[in-house]
Amino acid sequence: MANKIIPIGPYHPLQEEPEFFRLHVDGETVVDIDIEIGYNHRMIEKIAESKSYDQVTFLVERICGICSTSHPFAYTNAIDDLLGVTPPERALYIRTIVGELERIHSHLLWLGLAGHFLGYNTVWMWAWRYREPVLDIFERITGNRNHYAMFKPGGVRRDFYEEDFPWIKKTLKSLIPKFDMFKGAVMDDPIIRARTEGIGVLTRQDVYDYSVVGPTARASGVGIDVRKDEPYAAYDKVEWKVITADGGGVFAKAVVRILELYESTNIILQCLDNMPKGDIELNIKDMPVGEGIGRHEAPRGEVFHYIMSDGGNSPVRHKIRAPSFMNIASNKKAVIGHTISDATIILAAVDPCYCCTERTAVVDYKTGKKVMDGQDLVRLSQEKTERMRR
Amino acid sequence: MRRTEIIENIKVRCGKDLLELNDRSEKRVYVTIKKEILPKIARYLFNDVRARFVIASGVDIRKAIEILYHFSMDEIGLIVSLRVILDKSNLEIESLTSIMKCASWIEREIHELLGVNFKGHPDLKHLLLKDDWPEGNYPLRRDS
Amino acid sequence: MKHLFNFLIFPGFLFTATVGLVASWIDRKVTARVQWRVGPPWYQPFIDLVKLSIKEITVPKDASKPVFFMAPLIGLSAVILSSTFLWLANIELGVSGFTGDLIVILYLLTIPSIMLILGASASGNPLAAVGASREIKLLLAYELPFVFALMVPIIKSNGLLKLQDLIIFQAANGAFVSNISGFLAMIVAIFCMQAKLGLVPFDMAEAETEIMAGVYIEYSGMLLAILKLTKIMAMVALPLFLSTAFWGGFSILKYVALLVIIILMRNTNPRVRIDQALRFFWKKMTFVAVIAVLLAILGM
Amino acid sequence: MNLKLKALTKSLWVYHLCVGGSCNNCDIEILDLLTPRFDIERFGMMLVGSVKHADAILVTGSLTLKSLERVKTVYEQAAKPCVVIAIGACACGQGIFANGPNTPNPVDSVLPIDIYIPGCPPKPEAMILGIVKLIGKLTGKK
Repeated sequence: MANKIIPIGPYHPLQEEPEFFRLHVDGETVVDIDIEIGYNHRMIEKIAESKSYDQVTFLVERICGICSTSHPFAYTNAIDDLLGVTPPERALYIRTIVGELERIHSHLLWLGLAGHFLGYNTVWMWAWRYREPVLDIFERITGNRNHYAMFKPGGVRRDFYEEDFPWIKKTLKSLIPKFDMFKGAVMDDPIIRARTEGIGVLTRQDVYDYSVVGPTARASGVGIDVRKDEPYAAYDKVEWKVITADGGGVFAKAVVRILELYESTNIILQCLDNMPKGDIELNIKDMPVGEGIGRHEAPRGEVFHYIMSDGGNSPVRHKIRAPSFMNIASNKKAVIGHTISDATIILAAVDPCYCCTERTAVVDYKTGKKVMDGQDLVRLSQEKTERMRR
Repeated sequence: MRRTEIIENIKVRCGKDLLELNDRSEKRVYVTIKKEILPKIARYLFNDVRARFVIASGVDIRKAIEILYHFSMDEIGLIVSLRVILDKSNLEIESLTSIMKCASWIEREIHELLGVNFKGHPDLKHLLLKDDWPEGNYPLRRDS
Repeated sequence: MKHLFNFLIFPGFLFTATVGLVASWIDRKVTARVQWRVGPPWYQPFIDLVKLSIKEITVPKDASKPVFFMAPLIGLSAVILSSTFLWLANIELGVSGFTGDLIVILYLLTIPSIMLILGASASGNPLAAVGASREIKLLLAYELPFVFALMVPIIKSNGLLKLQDLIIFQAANGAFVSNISGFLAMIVAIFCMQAKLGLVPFDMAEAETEIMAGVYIEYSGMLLAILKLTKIMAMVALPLFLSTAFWGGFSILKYVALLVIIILMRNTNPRVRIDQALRFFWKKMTFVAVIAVLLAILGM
Repeated sequence: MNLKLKALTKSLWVYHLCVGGSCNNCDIEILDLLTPRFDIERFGMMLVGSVKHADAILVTGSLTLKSLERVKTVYEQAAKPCVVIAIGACACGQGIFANGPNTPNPVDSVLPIDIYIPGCPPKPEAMILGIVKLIGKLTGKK
């Protein structure tokens, strides 16, 4: 290319809020990676200080559009920890159902995007087509496709109606053959296997060093899962198992996510079966002085909320840590040594918020001139699939 | 490593530097220590007990800045939070990046939002705010 | 006067444009159907062009105005010329055409791509420059095997350079596709046609997710309409050219068959990287084309 | 209704402009419009790559300080007649991040917005209804 500098205009047809990876490349292999975040910093923690405890649940819900119930889940856990109370049985079951439903819709969304990065646009269309029934269930039980506003300190905002249960069970059961199809498509397709196995590998030692969480860690055999380690809501009243795979590569992460789809469905079905009667919330009069820590296993990993209150109406300090904060940092280890065309799918394997991988840029190691931008990487990985197929 | 064993070990290692140990509930332990002993305890928790470093959270409590380092022992579901109180006169503390690579981002964020200086941090530049954010203006500070 | 009529109305501009619009509508509808989508209504391509023509033409500040404006127009006229020749060769036997018009049409069909490159680099936008450089590489890649493939009919009809003679020859003793060398040449030509039309496996020059509409990025309004029209009419001219050179004249069935092949290739594989496309054309396609030529010489 | 307006409303090319400060839910809903269930291509609408091709600009997110000037330059590049559609509560009225220090000014203080589609996130059906209303507004009949 002529020595033109390619501007990575922030306005691009498919991207949302931008995080930014800059890969230092020596020829084809990635040598180093700069990770810049903060383009979309909305200072939510500052805004939270000006809102009352109840309003913060709505603010915290809008941190990330894809896992929009994980943050209120962890936040309400933190408040329950601060108060030292546990919400009524029925509220715990409702919380578990909403949490697991969101895991299904988030994993399906990721599956579609991974297909898109590997060059299978039909997988993208199909995955997002089978995500619609899950959003229909959400719309029926909570009133909105995302941002469900179901959670409240000390319980849940809305109750489930018994007559919805048969319909929800039928829709969920209808999804299981579709999951089998995806499992078949991903596990048995030689090209996807060849494209994703053995790249972007995180060893167990890396998992400890970078303290990664969620499917990223479970794919390397480290079975950490907040739902099992510190059972909250109804996770100890329902039997399910933590999915782990060894290998640690992109393929293992895909396998973990797909098997978790089945696990989530079976949790929801069990919760629907033995959902107790009773009221769905405690009314909380005042907030004592003190601090509370709440955690939830979001689709991408452990979400951590810390609240400090001085008895007033709004939190003195509200620390939020999304799982991607740790997982994105671990890309430094996962990407180095691989070719650029694999870079996109490795960065996407951590399932960061959708746009991170779009914003990757490749800087030529010697001249430091920008050589390719995020979209080239997407195409490079699509071509590699093409080469593999031939 | 049982829960009581860990707490005993922490007490022994801190010795006189242990200001207060609040055994709040079965799953939560808050340990207030002096800042000099922090690296030693952090190394013990991270390397020997294989605890996972969750996050550090800085709070501006009017007269001082309080930093909490949260460690989680997943097998037993216990979270130990090391609390360090830095008075506003000298906001200096040892950086834990040498012990735990994952601490570097959060230390950059606390430095940027609260103005705490982490000695020994490889590159303490802006993480979230714009590079041309006015110097000395720390959004999460309460005194300004 | 008659020639003017031929150029502008019947076999030339209007007729080819309408056939092209229908073809591009079929293409979009089939692609949507493959993805379980409904796809656009039948008049969509036509309305797109009308809408584009009423939009304002924005010209970038540091673009070289004359080249920026002229490029689409020349590209369009080249396509009109070539499609008129092709239609006339098929319809009025014995009247039109001159010896060597096969070569002239080959030239005319490369002009739109060259004009696209000129227009893109004239627009001064670095992304368009990236698109233009990719288009140049692609052009170099597929010209070589395309020319080899076209040598086959000439050899087989021992030296006929006139389109009409080719058609008469094929009518007399069977289309070239029927034997091996002609068939191989046809396959090579189809791949080159896919690249010349810039359809998905080889559309890196205008790749939407990559360089944001690449070569077309600075064009808008009427100029963009002309560029889109050129591409649509090429979708008619190229299959026409292939069916006359290899398949013995034009027929609705042959045209639809070629169209289906193009659409299928477009929907089943991802984009190809530029250096990979080069390797594909220079190594594989040229190799196949050379074999076809050798077989043709041996009279197979 | 003359042909020009009919053509504009029958083939509205859409360009997605995220001005930072968005939780990418509206953006996912915009992509949902392309998927099989809500397919907007049957109305002739297409997501285009360059702002010069666009007839309608979909604005999402509450404007962050950093992207203020860039939004203006992008809008000036769009070929007129061009319509601006604000999608989601953040774009309409800064939504939940209203009094955040990093998102001071609302989007309509920078861009002339024609249609506000409220909702957080607005349902795909709401977006399609918004565009139907937009076409009604353009062609004059309410």
